[in-house]
Amino acid sequence: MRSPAGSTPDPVRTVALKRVTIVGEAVLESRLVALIRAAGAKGFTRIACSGEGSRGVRASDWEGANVKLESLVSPAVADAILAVLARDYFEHFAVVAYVDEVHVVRGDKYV
Amino acid sequence: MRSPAGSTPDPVRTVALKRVTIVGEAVLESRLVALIRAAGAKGFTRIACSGEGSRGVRASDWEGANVKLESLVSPAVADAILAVLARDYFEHFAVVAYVDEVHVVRGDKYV
Amino acid sequence: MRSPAGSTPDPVRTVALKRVTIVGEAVLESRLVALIRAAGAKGFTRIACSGEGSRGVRASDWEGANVKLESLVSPAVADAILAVLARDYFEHFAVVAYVDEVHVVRGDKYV
Amino acid sequence: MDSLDLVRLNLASPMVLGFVLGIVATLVKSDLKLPEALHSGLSSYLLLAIGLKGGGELAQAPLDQLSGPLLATLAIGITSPIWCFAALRTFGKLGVVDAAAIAAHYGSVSVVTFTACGTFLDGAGVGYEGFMSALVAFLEVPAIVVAILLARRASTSAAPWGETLREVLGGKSNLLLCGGVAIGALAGPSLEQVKPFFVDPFKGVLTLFLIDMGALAARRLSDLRAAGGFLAVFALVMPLVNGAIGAWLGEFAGLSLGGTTIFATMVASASYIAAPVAVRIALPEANPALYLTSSLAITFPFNLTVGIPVYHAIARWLHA
Amino acid sequence: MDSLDLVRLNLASPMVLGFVLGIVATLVKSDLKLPEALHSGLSSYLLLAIGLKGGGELAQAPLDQLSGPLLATLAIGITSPIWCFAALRTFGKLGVVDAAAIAAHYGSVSVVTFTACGTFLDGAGVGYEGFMSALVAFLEVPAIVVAILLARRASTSAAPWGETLREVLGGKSNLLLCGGVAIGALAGPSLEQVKPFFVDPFKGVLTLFLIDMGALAARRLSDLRAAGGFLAVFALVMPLVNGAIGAWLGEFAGLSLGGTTIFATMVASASYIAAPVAVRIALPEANPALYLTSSLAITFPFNLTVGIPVYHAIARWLHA
Amino acid sequence: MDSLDLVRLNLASPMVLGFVLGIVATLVKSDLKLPEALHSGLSSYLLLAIGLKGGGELAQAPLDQLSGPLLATLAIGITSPIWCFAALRTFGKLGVVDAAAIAAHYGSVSVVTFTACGTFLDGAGVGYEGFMSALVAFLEVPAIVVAILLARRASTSAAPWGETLREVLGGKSNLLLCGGVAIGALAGPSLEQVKPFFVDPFKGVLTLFLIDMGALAARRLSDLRAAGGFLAVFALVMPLVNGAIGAWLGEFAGLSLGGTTIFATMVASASYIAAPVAVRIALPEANPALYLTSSLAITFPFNLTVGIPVYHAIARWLHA
Ligand SMILES: Nc1ncnc2c1ncn2[C@@H]1O[C@H](COP(=O)(O)O)[C@@H](O)[C@H]1O
Ligand SMILES: Nc1ncnc2c1ncn2[C@@H]1O[C@H](COP(=O)(O)O)[C@@H](O)[C@H]1O
Ligand SMILES: Nc1ncnc2c1ncn2[C@@H]1O[C@H](COP(=O)(O)O)[C@@H](O)[C@H]1O
Ligand code: NA
Ligand code: NA
Ligand code: NA
Repeated sequence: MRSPAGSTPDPVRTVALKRVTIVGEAVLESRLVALIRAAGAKGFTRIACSGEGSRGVRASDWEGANVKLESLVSPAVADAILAVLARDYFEHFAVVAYVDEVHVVRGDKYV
Repeated sequence: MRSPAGSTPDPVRTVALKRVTIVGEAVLESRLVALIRAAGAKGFTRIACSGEGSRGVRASDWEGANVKLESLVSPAVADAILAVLARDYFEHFAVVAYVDEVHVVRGDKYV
Repeated sequence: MRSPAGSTPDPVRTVALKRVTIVGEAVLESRLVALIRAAGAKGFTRIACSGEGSRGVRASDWEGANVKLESLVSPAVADAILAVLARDYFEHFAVVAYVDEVHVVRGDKYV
Repeated sequence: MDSLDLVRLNLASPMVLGFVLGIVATLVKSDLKLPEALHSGLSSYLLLAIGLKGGGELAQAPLDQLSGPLLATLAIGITSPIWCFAALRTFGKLGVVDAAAIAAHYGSVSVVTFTACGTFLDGAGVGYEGFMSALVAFLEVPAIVVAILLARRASTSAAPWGETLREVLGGKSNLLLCGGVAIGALAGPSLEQVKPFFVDPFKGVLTLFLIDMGALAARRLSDLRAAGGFLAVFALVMPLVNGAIGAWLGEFAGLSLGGTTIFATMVASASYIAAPVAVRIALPEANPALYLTSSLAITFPFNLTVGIPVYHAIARWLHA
Repeated sequence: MDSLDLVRLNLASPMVLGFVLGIVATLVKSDLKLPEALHSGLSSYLLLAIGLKGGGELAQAPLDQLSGPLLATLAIGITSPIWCFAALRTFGKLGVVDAAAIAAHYGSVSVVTFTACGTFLDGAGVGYEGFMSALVAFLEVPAIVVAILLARRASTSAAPWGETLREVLGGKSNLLLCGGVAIGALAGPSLEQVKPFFVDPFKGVLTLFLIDMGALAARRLSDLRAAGGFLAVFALVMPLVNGAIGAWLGEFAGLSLGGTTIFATMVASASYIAAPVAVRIALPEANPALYLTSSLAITFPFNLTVGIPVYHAIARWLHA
Repeated sequence: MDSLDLVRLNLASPMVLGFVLGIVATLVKSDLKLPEALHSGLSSYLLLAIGLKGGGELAQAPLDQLSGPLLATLAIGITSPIWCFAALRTFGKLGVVDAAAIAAHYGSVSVVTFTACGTFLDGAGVGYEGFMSALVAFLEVPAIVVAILLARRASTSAAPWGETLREVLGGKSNLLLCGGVAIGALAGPSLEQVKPFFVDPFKGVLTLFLIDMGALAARRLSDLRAAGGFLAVFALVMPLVNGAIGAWLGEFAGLSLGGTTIFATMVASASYIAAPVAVRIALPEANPALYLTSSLAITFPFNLTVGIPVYHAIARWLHA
């Protein structure tokens, strides 16, 4: 906020990171957060959401519908998150997970 | 949740899928969901949002602002969703739609 | 909505654009929106969210947690947004920003 | 009390002052808007509370006292969109679809304006028929249906007729209003059990809601230019015309002084809850900047501050 | 009043009518669901209000009057999931985990059904022990724990036992209910200060909440086929069996006519707030379509409309 | 009542017990936090209700009775951040910006602490001047402005002065508080219409809100180590110093025993609604862990439980 208005700042270097996205039942929230942390993620963003899928089952409407977690991580951490998810959650819970690549400002902070 | 803590699970195979994202007026929600379903999507995730664009018109603040729908689908279904959207909604409604690619755990479930 | 049900619409041409995503403290919302606008973005989508990171500080729980802003822009505008962000916000505020590419229906509207 | 006193009384009510606070906040670039979930919850509360009250009184009102006002409500609901439409086409040179969209709003009723009128009368110590709340439920829908019918031949992208009807009748506000009337009418004396929630705090909730409405209306003010001069005039004059007609018709239908005032206010008010949603779906090519700006940013504040005392003055004059 | 009158009285209460409105709205494809934040807020309000009331009365009740009902509550909380489980295994041929999951729901208690019963008795002019609200807090948890214990040997993916207990005891609904009881018991006369918020509007809030519950329950109806015929019968018969046992036990424990009715209703009701969350975590392979559809879409509406007057009739017969 | 009785009375109030429930829930890793939309809605309600009450009484208070307390409020609002700043610099060796940020919080006022004090006095049967609520509106802003002025010469990234002022004056909490005062003062007798919403349920709403505050405060406890030992001492001692000064000044300004108690509590309390937002924008390099932990996690619970009865004891001693 200090710089004189109108001055053009220098271009920014970004780092390519994996973004892991998990959408799951809201009752799982604290467990999924613990999982992400344990796998080595430095942070995450949480968004309330709802949805429909092939199973469509929800534990309870009282605890809310779904939660979407997004975490910027290194490829290795991304693999670790997905592996634990696939092993422990996919069989019995309504969970969707995927990965893509984004270019992050000051990305080295997150790996 | 069964596995002994600390054991390393196997790496996970992912499938490349299209993620179709639609942001539109909240009054359209049920119609957009029907459209996605009709085009062949197996599921979707719904997020409440708001926004500004070039038109900035909203039907009513009473029914909420915007809704964001995300659906993981095959390329063919993605094309079908966008085509119907472009034909029926883009002229008169505040709608934004785009596609990118993500790598989905157990992705074959969604095609 | 006019077309006879069942007719197949023409395939849709999309334009590759940058999607800039900013996650930051909710108190910054109006400032970040102004920044995006000033850098030349034609619109944006706003989503309420929360999260944890390395700093974990929040100005106040009364004004809400975090806000996620997504804007579809040309590569030049994306660079401009990130540069101003890096210069004015990264030092003192809890902000995450990244870019990826998406294929937008009627994408020329947004550049 | 003379008319000026009544205007002053109205302007100094917590509800109108709350509305002004919302406007001021938006003008100083601050934001008093409630979270969306609360706005929606308070709307539901207000609609349901009005319905419950109307239903409870409806069940007790003798049919012969009721039939006149009910017929008057249906008659004005069907006819007023037609003359609004004609005025917009003739004097404003608006296109068919835009004219019909605006007519749907002015033919329907604003629930909050209705409520503010009841509060005004309570403050002024003027009684009115309890079943007026139920008439709101009957005035909301017909005008929207008539106006959409007027536009359909001109619209190239109107939604299918069945879908439109479902949208209008099955809309949240109509369901809550009519559902409330039904519950109120069926519940009988057990309605007393819910009074401490639906009746006592009602005016306070309305005050909070009006702060929010003020913030919303003020945001629409920037669209005024888009709406144009004719529409601004229309949004000020049409309520007066409709209000006068409403007062005359209410008096004719046998309503009391207070009932006539409320009836005039209902007719003069323009919907901004039910109508916009229905019109958006049924007539997507109509420009929302036109119908929302005129009904929400001009007519609503006008009625809230000046209109209601004026309609009361007309009603008094007719009753004298 | 004879039994039919009581059914009629119950069906015409604003709460039950509100529930019906929610169902109707969903059936006509409209949506009266409250925003999630409000649903959660209203739930918290109801739980806390019930707890406060129970705690306040608990503090004043003489221990000898209390001990009987308290023991009865714990006894039925521990035993009823066992016979529910046995019935589901024997007659329904359900798997161990699914049977235990359903037993957890029917052994626990539905807070809203409990509340509706209190409202019913108020309407019918029948008094009851004030500390009944506190018993709800004691009935909620034991059955869930017992049922999970029944399933654990069969489950291949049950959560660790410590985590399960934390989930059940530290769950939001249990904390609010027990926390409310504790505050109510400790606050003494200063509880009067919060009555205008937690007592007076309670039944009105419940009406709003039941509209929402109606919408939720109606959505579950589409799962009825998945649940199957046996479960539909179970969801109608088990409440009657549990209600009769509860009435007998309540009478035996020395409760008044009203208290016996409430106790029977508590036993007959099936949880759909606390139990589903705990079961989802503790027994993830249990099918939610089975336990949620039966408790929320069948048993809850049944108890709300027909069950409560029936349990009252049983209680009257026992008391005569 | 002696002082210990008063502490006991205060600790057993539903509000303080609710706060404890929120803390306990967080400590057992459960979560009683309200949805954000509700937290924000309840805050708005409380601020508006306080403003309305203060404004209504302001309009009736004779000017000569008012001028003393008003001047005292402004005087303490301008001076107290200066001595807080000096203490933090001298004894705590904090940097200019962090010291100023904390001083802004301790110079301003906590609306919830103020309210809890009113509830305490009501419970103890001690009367107080109705216009105290209006003084809150005058105490909130000056300290924040003074503290930011103190820091600006040292800050390298302070926001422009105009923007800072807009942030402080146009902040949601200031607008609701001052807007409420204005509406209350202008509305006159029609304020009665909204009493069942803004006055009667007030203390119950506060109880619900304090559960939420307890959950929030407990989350901050983990930051205590980051804040360090000096700040913990400061957050316990400064309120006592400010409270004593406030009691003396209130007495001097001619307030009653109850009014003096409230005035002392206002001065002793630290803002955690208005100040954090303003400071975050105006002094971004100040560390939020320092100012939020001290004001929200230490000073607020201290005042709520022990501080208020202590300030009352001081006021009684001065009044004797
Ligand atoms: N194809 C999909 N695209 C996007 N989100 C999905 C999809 N399928 C499922 N989901 C999300 O994952 C949740 C659980 O899905 P399911 O386990 O299939 O019931 C749903 O509620 C949606 O939020
Ligand atoms: N350039 C953009 N980037 C991201 N979202 C946009 C953009 N333009 C529009 N939107 C979203 O689409 C909605 C409708 O846009 P419009 O039709 O241009 O008014 C807005 O409310 C935004 O949520
Ligand atoms: N690795 C990450 N992945 C996703 N979101 C993050 C990450 N780190 C931080 N965030 C988001 O950015 C906000 C501020 O982060 P920080 O400045 O590190 O405290 C957090 O509240 C999260 O919403
Ligand atoms: Na009208
Ligand atoms: Na039971
Ligand atoms: Na202070």
